[in-house]
Amino acid sequence: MTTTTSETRPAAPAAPKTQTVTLAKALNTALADAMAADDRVVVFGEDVAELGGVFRITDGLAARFGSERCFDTPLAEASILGTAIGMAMYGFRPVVEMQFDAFAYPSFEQLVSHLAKMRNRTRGALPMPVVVRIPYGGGIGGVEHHSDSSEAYIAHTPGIQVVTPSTVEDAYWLLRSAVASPDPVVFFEPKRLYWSKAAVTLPVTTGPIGTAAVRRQGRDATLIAYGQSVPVALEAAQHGAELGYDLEVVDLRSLVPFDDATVAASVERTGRAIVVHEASGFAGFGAEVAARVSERCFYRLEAPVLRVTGLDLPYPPPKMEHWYLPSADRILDAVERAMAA
Amino acid sequence: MTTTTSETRPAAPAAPKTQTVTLAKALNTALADAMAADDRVVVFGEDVAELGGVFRITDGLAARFGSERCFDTPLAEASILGTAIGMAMYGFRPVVEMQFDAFAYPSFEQLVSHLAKMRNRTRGALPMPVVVRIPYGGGIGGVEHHSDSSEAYIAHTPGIQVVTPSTVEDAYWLLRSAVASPDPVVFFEPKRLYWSKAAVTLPVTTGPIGTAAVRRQGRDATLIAYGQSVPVALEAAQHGAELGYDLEVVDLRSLVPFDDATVAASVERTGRAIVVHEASGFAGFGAEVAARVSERCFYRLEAPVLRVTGLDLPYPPPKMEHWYLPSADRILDAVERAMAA
Amino acid sequence: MTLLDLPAATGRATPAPDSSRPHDHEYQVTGPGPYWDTEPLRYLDERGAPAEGGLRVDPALLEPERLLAAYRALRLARAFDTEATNLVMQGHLAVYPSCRGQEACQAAAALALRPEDWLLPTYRDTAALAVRGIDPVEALTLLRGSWHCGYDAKKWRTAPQCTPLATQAPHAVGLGLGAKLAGDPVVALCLLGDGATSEGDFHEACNSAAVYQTPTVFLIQNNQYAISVPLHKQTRARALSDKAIGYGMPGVRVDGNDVIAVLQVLGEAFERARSGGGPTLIEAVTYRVRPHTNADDANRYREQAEVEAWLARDPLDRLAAFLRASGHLDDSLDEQIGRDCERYAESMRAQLALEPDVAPAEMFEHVYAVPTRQLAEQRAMVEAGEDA
Amino acid sequence: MTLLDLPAATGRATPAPDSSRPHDHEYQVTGPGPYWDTEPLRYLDERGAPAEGGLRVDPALLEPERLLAAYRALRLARAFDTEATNLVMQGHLAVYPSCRGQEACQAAAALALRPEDWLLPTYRDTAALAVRGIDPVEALTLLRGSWHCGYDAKKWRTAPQCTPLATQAPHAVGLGLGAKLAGDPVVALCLLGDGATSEGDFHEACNSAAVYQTPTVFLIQNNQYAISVPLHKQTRARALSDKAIGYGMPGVRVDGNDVIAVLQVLGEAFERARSGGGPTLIEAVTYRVRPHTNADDANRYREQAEVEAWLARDPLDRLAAFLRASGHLDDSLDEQIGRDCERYAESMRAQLALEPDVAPAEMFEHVYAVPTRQLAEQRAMVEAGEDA
Ligand SMILES: Cc1ncc(C[n+]2csc(CCOP(=O)(O)OP(=O)(O)O)c2C)c(N)n1
Ligand SMILES: Cc1ncc(C[n+]2csc(CCOP(=O)(O)OP(=O)(O)O)c2C)c(N)n1
Ligand SMILES: [Mg+2]
Ligand SMILES: [Mg+2]
Repeated sequence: MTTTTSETRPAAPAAPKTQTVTLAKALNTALADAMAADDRVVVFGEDVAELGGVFRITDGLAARFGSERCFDTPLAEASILGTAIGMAMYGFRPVVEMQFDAFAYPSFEQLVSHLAKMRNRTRGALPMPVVVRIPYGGGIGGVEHHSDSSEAYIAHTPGIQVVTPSTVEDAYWLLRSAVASPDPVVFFEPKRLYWSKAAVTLPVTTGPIGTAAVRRQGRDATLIAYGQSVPVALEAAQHGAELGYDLEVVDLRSLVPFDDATVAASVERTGRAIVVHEASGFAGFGAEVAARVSERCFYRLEAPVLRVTGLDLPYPPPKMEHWYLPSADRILDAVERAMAA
Repeated sequence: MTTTTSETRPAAPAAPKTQTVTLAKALNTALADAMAADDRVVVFGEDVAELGGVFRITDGLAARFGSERCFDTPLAEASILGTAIGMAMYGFRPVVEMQFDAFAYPSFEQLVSHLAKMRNRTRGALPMPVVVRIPYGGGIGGVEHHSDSSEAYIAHTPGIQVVTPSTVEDAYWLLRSAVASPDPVVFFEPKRLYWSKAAVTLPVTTGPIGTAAVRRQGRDATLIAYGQSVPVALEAAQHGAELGYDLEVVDLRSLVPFDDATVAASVERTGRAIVVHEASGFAGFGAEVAARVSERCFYRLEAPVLRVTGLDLPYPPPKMEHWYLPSADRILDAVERAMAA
Repeated sequence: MTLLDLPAATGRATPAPDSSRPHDHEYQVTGPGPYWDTEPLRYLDERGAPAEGGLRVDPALLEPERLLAAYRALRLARAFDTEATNLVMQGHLAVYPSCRGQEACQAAAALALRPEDWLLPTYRDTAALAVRGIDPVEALTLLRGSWHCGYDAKKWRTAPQCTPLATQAPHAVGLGLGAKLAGDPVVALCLLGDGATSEGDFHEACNSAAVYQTPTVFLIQNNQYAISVPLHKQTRARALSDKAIGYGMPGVRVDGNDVIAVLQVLGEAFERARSGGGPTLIEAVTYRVRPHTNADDANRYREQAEVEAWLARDPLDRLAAFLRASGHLDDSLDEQIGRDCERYAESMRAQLALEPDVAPAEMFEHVYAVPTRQLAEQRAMVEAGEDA
Repeated sequence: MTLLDLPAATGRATPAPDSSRPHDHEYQVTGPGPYWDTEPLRYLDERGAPAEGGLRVDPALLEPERLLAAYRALRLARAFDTEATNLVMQGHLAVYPSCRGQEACQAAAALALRPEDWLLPTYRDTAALAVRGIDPVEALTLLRGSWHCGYDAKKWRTAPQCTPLATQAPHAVGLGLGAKLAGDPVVALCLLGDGATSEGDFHEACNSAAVYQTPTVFLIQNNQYAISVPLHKQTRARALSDKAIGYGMPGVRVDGNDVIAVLQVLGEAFERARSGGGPTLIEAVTYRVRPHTNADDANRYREQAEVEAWLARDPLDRLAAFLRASGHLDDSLDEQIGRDCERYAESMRAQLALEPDVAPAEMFEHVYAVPTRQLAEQRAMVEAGEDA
């Protein structure tokens, strides 16, 4: 097998042409480009080959790269991830798909006890360049177990990187970066945004894993969000402007490593912070963000850091999810409270 | 089958006699008393019957209550928890043991997708009075996977109660309360404290699930801890007194439900808070505590809420764990920083 | 250290083994082979005539009343499935995984149960719920998206339909163990798909059920696909029922489109379970005629010809042919059943076309027996937002 | 709805079934039965003589050099295990799970491997690491508590010893699949205990290996116990090797105290794997002579008489008897090997009695390829504390 990419950065972009592409297509292109660039990259999971994945993110990969590079697996998530770990031990760079967020839970032990720890326990002898792609989040009318957000479980596990794009550009580049990373990445795909579009030139380069992005500048308060909560935060910021609030929006993009510099700099500017995510709030990832910001920006904060998140209950059925999800309205309520503080 | 306990409270204590008992013995007695009080209570898990558990917490139960009430299972944690769920559906009140914290991970999907949600999805028709006992934490010289602290994963899962005692008395009463609870409880046992002792009169009653306890009063800062970090916090408070710091120590005892009232009241008194736990800090349970306290006590806090926790790396081997664990020294460093703020 | 170095040879050569002696133990226990090597048990042949050398069946099963009840159940399942398929296309359900082609399994599963037995269905088994007697609106609540489970799970002794594959299997062990410890003659029937047999939970449950000897019956509806993944990518076993061997429990492979055969093997398994004989693994060989759900495009992974071949083995046609040949069914009765089905479907249509009532309170009410303070606050917040 | 009501019977009665016709398909494939029904394959009998009707063995295996190499490996494994047991009692190891009685499996596993093959050991397989040639101090690093894995896992093509049961099994599938896709003639050998076969990961891995036809060999050391739980509480299968049937792969049951037989079946499995024949499941029937670890009290759950019976089948004694009878071993060679073993143990003792060097830096260095800023800060904090 030959290697055409370096360990830490994907191959440089080539042959650009601007097109309107969906986030799903950007992910699909990223996988294809990564497979073309490095023949150690293999893609497998449930229904990824013949069907192209239930969301079609792997569409065409088996046809183009053959059934040894992209294949369907038996229905067994622990073994999907465990097989990826073994292939990485052998020198491959596996990208596996978990069909829905809740269906990654059977692989939890493999993730926590092996994927996260293998480099460490072998003193670097067996690195784990594995990407675990997980469509997550709600708002798509999915029944039970199809709308979970499990990033907090993963982000608490040292040794894993956790990434989630909110834009078409980041979808492409973060996935390329994840595949090129020498360390495991859990790549959370905001499934409600799969069909969001942008005019982009692929391949496109954005920031490296570990950096947040300021999506909108503002002076009154910082909305800190990630994944499919970013467009909701931007919507809130837009409505907020009509109400006279000048809101900044930070897209974390990378939960691990965490970009303290960008986040703290923003809150130091605005003096107020509101964290937004879909997962239940209690012991959710927003708690870490709120705790960090409260500690680092203690002397600058003019109001407590607030959290606008999913409720502390099992993800509700489709007809009720609008009550559960953080909405622009709920964000603006929090903004009002923060501004009144 | 007959029922001799109410749904929500264990049977009233009877026939007291004071003895020096270990925390392990208190747990063992609690199980025996719960089984005697309610014949729907069954205890099962790996090595719990013949051996009495690797920590002997279930010692003597099979002999006393028979092999239908206490039995060894095949080595299969998902199925242990899944079987408990099925038995609860049938009307039993199972208490299962996971041998070590990391070996509960295979049951994660059963816990998140069923145990936590069954009452909710069936609108109360199938409640889950199940107790999952998990010895957790380090400092016992255990090799890889024998010293994990996974409370953050569980506490983020709505529908579960999370409890962890630090005293012999609470070990007894919280376990009785957990078995009597109509809802599932993950009962984290501080394994380093199994052999800690107190002179107690069993049965003993302490606070209900959902209440924290102030273990030491002080005016300068509040140390918020749970499980085996409580004695470390108390040790720090004692050394702190020599250095002139008057430290309060709150034992959370119940992570879910969370006792905001006791915690906030303490920090309102002291104006400073330091959260202590063994699990990795990043997105750990301390983040939730810090975020809540920072929000609720915003105007009273004189220093940022600090966290003294395990490091953000896989639990190290025995010869290195002293560097990883929060120590009285590291707590006092944080106290100094908080006092200087 | 020289310990692992080869020492100089000492002594004489070992006598050559007697290579003419055959292995006493043939240890390739089962060679890999195509799945369809083993003919499943059947009572009816593919055209509905009694199969040659077919399964011996309990005479009671062949009483006209029982046969017609089975036929009505098949028709009900078909009517239910057809209407639900219409409803999802009209947007009245969030999603619908059709059981078309699998009605013999759906009907037999429900008919084999006594009221006190437990059923553990999957998302694909809504028709079995209907045959069990559950109101179709309640049965379709999950797929309609108004709550996770619409029926009283305790009253119906029917678990909520399970989506995380194979996770209901250990529950069926626990229910069986509960019944056994309580001394109740109750059986837990766990429905599973072929794909689900690859999951760890399936294995752990079967193994535990066998060790505990619980009254649990595992019925695998092998409909040949797990979404797009055909059986030969799921297992190399000669038959899914062979997996029973590794658990030391009886394993049965039955024609899943022959309702009489399915009823017979289920009946034996239930009887064994009730009389202390422990669990049974049944593989019912059938076919998912429609795509995985309404959202699936089966043309991506299978040929229409394959579907056609299975349509020719339709479970309803087979039983109808048998009933007509034996004189239990004539046009007039068939039409009457058809009218009953039409009324049933109309009622489904009328009720499910309405937008269901939902209120935020429901989300909060059953998270815990007593809501936490934090949940009470969140409920107040959401309800205040609603009022605003 | 009257759909499920019984209709009035129409037409004539169904002809009574022909109850004299036997079932064509006997569907209790395997009845539950006691585990020890099936005699494992063996070459040597329990006293070390060639077993009557025993396993046919590759003549090359019976060359004196090979036999003596196996004997030396057995002695090494025993010496290693004995010394490690001493060391843990003296407090120089954190814990030690002894493989006493299982040395034939330990030795054969290591000897069957080529340098390019992968080994996936458990906590109990430290002696196999030593036989593979790994320095005993490196091999014992996990159990000494100074790091999680002391040897270079990539160089030795040996995974870190695995503690979470059966979780290494899917890795062995991935390694095998990697070798297969790369076109390398490499085999992955996965060691497992009897208890681990109950875990979901074992099932998923075996099933996947069979579907992918990976060059993976699963060697179950059935030492009769999982800590205190005896095999009959672990499974109702007639034999653990029967589980292979459900995966459509070859399954073999071998006498795990007969190193020649274990080498033979491993050799065949490796050969099959290398030549594209896919995975094999081997059950080696043996016995854990000591408690689970030094911390365990085996008197709580088993009788000393049972241990004695197995001591009489000691794998070293059996091979020694065979070698002596065939003239390959005499007192002088045996003593020489004993002296080598003594030197090996002395060296272990000398090195492991020393307190190992540890520094906090090591904890931080390999969490990620490049440490995060947060980790760098934590490292600085810990190192500052050390300097203070
Ligand atoms: C643990 C888990 N993984 C993945 C899925 C996604 N999924 C839903 S149905 C399905 C296929 C199931 O196939 P099978 O068990 O044969 O049942 P069928 O749908 O054919 O009835 C998959 C992969 C799931 N529901 N649960
Ligand atoms: C997933 C998991 N559950 C529980 C344990 C605790 N545990 C360690 S060894 C052991 C028994 C294992 O028995 P077996 O597989 O037969 O191997 P043996 O120890 O006999 O070699 C148990 C239960 C574990 N290590 N991993
Ligand atoms: Mg199927
Ligand atoms: Mg064992």
